[in-house]
Amino acid sequence: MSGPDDGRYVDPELGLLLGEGAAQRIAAGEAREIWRDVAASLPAPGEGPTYYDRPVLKEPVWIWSVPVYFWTGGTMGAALALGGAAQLAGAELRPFVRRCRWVGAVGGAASAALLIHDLGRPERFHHMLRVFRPTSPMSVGSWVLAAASTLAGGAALLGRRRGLLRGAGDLAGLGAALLGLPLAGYTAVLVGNTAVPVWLAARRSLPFLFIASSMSGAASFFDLGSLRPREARVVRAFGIAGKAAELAAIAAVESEAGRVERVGRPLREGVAGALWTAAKVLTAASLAATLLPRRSRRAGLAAGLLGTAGALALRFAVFHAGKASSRDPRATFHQQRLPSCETSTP
Amino acid sequence: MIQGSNMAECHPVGFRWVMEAKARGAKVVHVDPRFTRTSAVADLHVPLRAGSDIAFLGGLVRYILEEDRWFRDYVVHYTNAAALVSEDFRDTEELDGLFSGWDAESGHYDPSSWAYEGAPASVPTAHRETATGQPGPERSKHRKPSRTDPTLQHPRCVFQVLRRHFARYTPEMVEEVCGVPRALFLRVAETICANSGRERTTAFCYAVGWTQHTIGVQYIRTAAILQLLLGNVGRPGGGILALRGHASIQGSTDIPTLYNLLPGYLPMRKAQADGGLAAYLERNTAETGWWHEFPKYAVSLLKAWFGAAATAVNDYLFDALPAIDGDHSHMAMVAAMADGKVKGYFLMGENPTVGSMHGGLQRAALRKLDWVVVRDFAVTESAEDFWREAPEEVETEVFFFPCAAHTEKDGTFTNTQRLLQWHHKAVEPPGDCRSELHFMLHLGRRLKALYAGSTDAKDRALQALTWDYPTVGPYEEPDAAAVLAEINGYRVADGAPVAGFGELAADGSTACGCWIYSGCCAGGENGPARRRPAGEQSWVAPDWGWAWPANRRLLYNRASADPEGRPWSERKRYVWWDEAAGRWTGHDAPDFPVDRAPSYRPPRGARGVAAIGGADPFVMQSDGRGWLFAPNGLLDGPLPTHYEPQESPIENPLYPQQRNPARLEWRRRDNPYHRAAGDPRYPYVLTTYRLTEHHTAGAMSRWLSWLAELQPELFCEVSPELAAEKGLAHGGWATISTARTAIEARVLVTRRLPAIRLKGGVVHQIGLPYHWGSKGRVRGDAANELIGFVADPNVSIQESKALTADIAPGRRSRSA
Amino acid sequence: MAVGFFTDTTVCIGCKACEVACKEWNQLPDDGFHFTGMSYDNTAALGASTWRHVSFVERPVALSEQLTGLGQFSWLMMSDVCKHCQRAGCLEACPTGAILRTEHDTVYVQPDICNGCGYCVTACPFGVIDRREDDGRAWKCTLCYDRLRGNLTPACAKACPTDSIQFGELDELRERAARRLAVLHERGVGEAWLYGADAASQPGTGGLNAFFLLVDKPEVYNLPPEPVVPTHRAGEAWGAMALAALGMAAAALGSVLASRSGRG
Amino acid sequence: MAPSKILDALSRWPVARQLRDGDWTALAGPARSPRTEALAPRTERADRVVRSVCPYCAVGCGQLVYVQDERITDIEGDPDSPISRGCLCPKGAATFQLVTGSHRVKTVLYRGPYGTSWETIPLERAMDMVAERVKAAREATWEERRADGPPLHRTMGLAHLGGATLDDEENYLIKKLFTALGVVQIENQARI
Repeated sequence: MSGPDDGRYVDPELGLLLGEGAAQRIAAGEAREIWRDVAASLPAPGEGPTYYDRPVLKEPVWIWSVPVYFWTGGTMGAALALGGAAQLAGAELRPFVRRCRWVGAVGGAASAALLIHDLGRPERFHHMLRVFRPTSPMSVGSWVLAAASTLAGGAALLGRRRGLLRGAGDLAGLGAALLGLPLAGYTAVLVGNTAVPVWLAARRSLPFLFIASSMSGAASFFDLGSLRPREARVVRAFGIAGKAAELAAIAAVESEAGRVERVGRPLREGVAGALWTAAKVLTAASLAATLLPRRSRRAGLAAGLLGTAGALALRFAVFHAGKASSRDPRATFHQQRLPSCETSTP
Repeated sequence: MIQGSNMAECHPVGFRWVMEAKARGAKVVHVDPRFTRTSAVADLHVPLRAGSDIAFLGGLVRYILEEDRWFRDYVVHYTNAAALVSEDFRDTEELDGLFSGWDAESGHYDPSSWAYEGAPASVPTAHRETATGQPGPERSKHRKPSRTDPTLQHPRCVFQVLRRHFARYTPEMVEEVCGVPRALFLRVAETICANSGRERTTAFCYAVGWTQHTIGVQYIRTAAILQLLLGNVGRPGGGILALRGHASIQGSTDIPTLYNLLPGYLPMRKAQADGGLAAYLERNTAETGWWHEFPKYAVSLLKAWFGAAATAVNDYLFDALPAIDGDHSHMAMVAAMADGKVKGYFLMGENPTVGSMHGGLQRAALRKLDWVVVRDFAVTESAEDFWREAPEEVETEVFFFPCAAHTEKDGTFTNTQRLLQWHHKAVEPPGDCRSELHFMLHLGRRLKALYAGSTDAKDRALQALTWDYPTVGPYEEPDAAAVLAEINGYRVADGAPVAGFGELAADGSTACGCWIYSGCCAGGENGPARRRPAGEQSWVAPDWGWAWPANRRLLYNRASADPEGRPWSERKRYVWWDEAAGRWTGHDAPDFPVDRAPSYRPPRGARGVAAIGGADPFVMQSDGRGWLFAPNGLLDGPLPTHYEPQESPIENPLYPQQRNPARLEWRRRDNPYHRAAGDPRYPYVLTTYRLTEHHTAGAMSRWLSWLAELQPELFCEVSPELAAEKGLAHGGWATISTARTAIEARVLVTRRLPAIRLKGGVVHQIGLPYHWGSKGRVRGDAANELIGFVADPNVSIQESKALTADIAPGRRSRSA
Repeated sequence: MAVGFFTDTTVCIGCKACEVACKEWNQLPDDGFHFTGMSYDNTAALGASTWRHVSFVERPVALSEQLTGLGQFSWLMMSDVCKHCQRAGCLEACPTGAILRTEHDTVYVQPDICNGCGYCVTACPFGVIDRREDDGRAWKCTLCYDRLRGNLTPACAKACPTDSIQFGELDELRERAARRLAVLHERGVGEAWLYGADAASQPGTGGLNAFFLLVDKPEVYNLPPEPVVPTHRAGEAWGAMALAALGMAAAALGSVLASRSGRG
Repeated sequence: MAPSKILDALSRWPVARQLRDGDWTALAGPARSPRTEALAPRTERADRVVRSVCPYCAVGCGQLVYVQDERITDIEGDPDSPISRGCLCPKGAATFQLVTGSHRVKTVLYRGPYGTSWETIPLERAMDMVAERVKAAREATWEERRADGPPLHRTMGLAHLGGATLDDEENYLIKKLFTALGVVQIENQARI
């Protein structure tokens, strides 16, 4: 426990470390540097007071795998929903249904891997299903993801069977499809359910954005493969709806977040701003490619690539906007100082 | 009133009670050059120029006298206001800032003209009493003045002398000297006057912000005059509290590891005035007052040290004691070391190259030694820096002994209120770590063995020394309780502990290691170890630890009652005369002969304690009175006078005499001073201080990550004005230089260190905490490198709270 | 029994005894040795290893009850800590049940359960709880849950020399705070006010078990002016999601149906 | 795994507890782990508690030192002290690190003349070396009388400077032994 370089510097021969924080692991080398730069002596004037312009919130600790999961989870969710719908259409779309189920199954596995990779203590991933806590979108989401992946997997495996097993498979497929709906959108609720100003501000429009982007993502994913004509028609329609909705949702998010200048800022500036614009352009381009009258294989591929890139860029944009927003104390202060929520506070 | 102290930062838990008082309506006034964490919660904060406190306090004295706000009954009966001073006395008013008796040749005062009328001259009992080189009476001739004037009208009575002396300390003068606006000054004056008298009291708290000056003792004297005039001494909620900085620094003064004292404030043997024990006792035994008891304490000490070998016939081996013949205090000692006069040096838990003054000279001195012993937790700057630079040139041998922590040994600390508290051993010390008690005992055993066969007279004391302390535990640790028992004192016949100094005798029948501690083990009980919970006893808490003398918590507490022995007021009831029982009683042990009626008047020619009247509370004084005017005891004047610090950017606005004439200087090439006021080389005032997060030289705090992270780097505090003037960047580096050397520090620009506006212009001040050094988990330059050897004449304490410096952006060039 | 802290910043002397007592009792590591230039605050913020943090504010405004030669100036100090909110963002966000509400009505992170998902970090409107990267788990003030189990006062409150940090039963603390506030207003310190003392004054959190007496805007101390526990508004988000999901379902069915009419 | 075992494991699964207790939020009870249930202050496991006094400033705050397996596990304020009522300042609160810190040196170190580094030497030998050097210095610098007559009976070749965290008993032995040796240059932080 104790040692020469653990930040407690206690000689084990002389003292015992038994406190609640004694088990806190410290990387070798010097203790974590929380603050390097020298601040101004007095709080900076203008735009209201802050504490030496220090952030009031802690920056989200999530890494790249989380926004990637937003995409995989969304894509599989939309794919499962589409597969469920296709299931109702009868034999013609049967291969497409199986394809959707496999996307769900593989996507589920990938999603789980991405999430576990982000954990501070990956070996404790199973604690995610330790309790069911409805107040926590992450808890709800974990159960949904687990169930959806399992059903999708089962449905995929039973996809070619006949008789009873096939029935079971279809049932699982429908279940997965139903779970696919929240799976595609709960991640928006998850980020909206935080203290991060830009996410909090956009909590009503973000679900629309994420689900629309999931549709677009799924459609674009299928665009990458080769499709039978009818399958292509399904995917095209689904994609057009998704991409159009996504563009609309983007505008909605901007207006919702933009109500407080400081809060909307990350969507206009820096890395997040750039990604946000990229997402818009890519999605629009993908939509255009899809709408091209003469549907060529190459156009389909282009639409798929643009759409996928757009969906990914969007998730990363939202992710980084949150990080930037949490670093800006004034975003929090201004958001809470809206006339609407003025109270006794001086 | 807190001045010369940053109590909230340096004594946070002591400050708990200040905040408690504030919650109950007390006003907290903080007078300090800086706006500190103490100022932050004070009702009134008064920034003043570092080194100008006497002018400020003098202004308050004048205000109280001129506005007639003094406590008449108290002043007339309990102070020497009515005493008539010798006709030969001349004040600074008449002699341009000097008192009568100044000898420019020797650079000393002859204090004989300061005596009471009719009282013979005596050399000061201050620590350099032998500096004048003249043998003579010390306390022996102290006695009451032959004439007094209770109407306080006589031109030569102390009260009138006082009034004349402070006449020029007007609010305008305060503004000119201290830079304190008249209105703010008057606010302070009104506040303390309004909170003094029968119903209320004002307390003064000070620390090294007052002592570390070339006129430090007189700072405290001024406060004493103020408190006596307001009737705030010897009463609950009053007094002048020295906030001392180390766990047992009071103990190391009471049981002095100081060159000029023997335990219990008995003077050391003096070479010039030698004449054996008889002469020593004669000189130090006061005719009247408590010091008449002197022989009992001196002889009992000799018995404690030399045991059976000490007999009346051989003067209890008094002649075996070494004699002093001048100033051998810290700086004198280090100067002698630097001159190659010292061979061996013991540093026990002390780190002078960081904690003392002028690190450069300290290191030079260490390089001249044959050997040095350092005892501490870890290797200190003092143990290494002086040879690390050029090992091949430094012959000095260095022994580093790891010490035991307070949790690894039994023993007593004496805290700042004279309270002895026993700390119990919790665990055995690790490895070769040992207590100083262990080190001294076993070093003594070895030396006794080395000298066993000697017949040389010089070795007699060592051979006779009682040293057979019992040891305990696997490491033969001496039993601290046995040492404490010797300090308490015992009857030689049966070794039974004495109940207190009252039982000590001058005939060799008792032994006592320190008379003021006598009684701490009365009845064999370890008084300092007493721990009755606060909740289970009175607010005075007499059953927690043991306070010297006689477990008395408030000194001179007879003054808490009026001359007739009745409490001045119900609110301030503390100790009073119980007519029925015919004795003094109250919340505390009365600091007075317990059965002496207030009406008692000593017969003519009464001697010793019998000469103390029933209404004379200050029993240690020859006249039982509080001294507004000090007829003896001081080397730099009977009254406080404002002098500028050794290094000051301005000229003394009060007198032509710039500095304390009697200050101690070390004029040597390796200790340059910056003299001329207005010399552009060092235009700013520098002051040094502590932070809550660190402890003195840092050896006990810079290794501790939990403290080091709170104040990781040395910084200097400067005002925005000075930062702009010199182009200092907040958070950047600055180099601060004095006549001695230069150091570097990070810049903290803050309004908390204001530029002081005087009539002459603006004086900028630079603030530096002094906790850093080259060792530890966090390191940095040591502020004390900048400070020179120069001291107050009475106590030889250096001046580190006000000196001149320059500051420039950027890091220093020279290597550490 | 609900317990908490009442931190009266008007008597804080910024000694940081609370910071050290907390690190000593909980045996937390240092956060590195860095001169920040933020007055006397060199630990900068609450974090995974700093569960008490004293902020220092040098402001060009005088305190009502204080007169200083510096004129318009005062130095504010505040010992910050986890608020143990009545509606706690971290608690409601935690998916593993590592964070829970104790029998003392405090919010506690179980170090043996936390898997470091990091969701609580984003959910705390006060920026208190944090994940220590080299440890992988989220940490914050436990309100000395272990000491409470032994009827001991939390380390910080016990050490505090001036009783700026007061520990006790919540209702009793609120009364004390109200009395103190009245005294200050009486003395003319009109700027004094209570932050998060109850649900009425801070509906967003339902009130704080660790509340404060301040003399300036919350922003000055780096406190959010109107903190709201995120789940307060989760309903809106879930609703929006349901609507969007239905839209997707419709789109899916629609595209499938439409595809039938299309020509091969 | 036997079915009973599986059932047992299942029943310990917090979700199962949720269903059993009908707790749909899982914000408290069911989420508790066995470790949490067993949580208690470490001071309850101490073998002994020792009363001490803070070694930093002169206020003299009371401290309680908790010892377990002959090692210190905690040092905090003593609530019984009328001086401190259980409070400590940051330094006092850090005492645990002061006395148990890895910075503490546990062996005697010696640096010889012109030496460039420290070497470890045994305590007993070091004590002997110091005693011999004290004697040598004393012999070489003894002053019996001053040129103009007065007796000095001392050595100016030895000096001592003590810190002010030494116990009274330690100061007493320092003053007693050094004075008996004729050392007068005995000084202390008390003057600084």
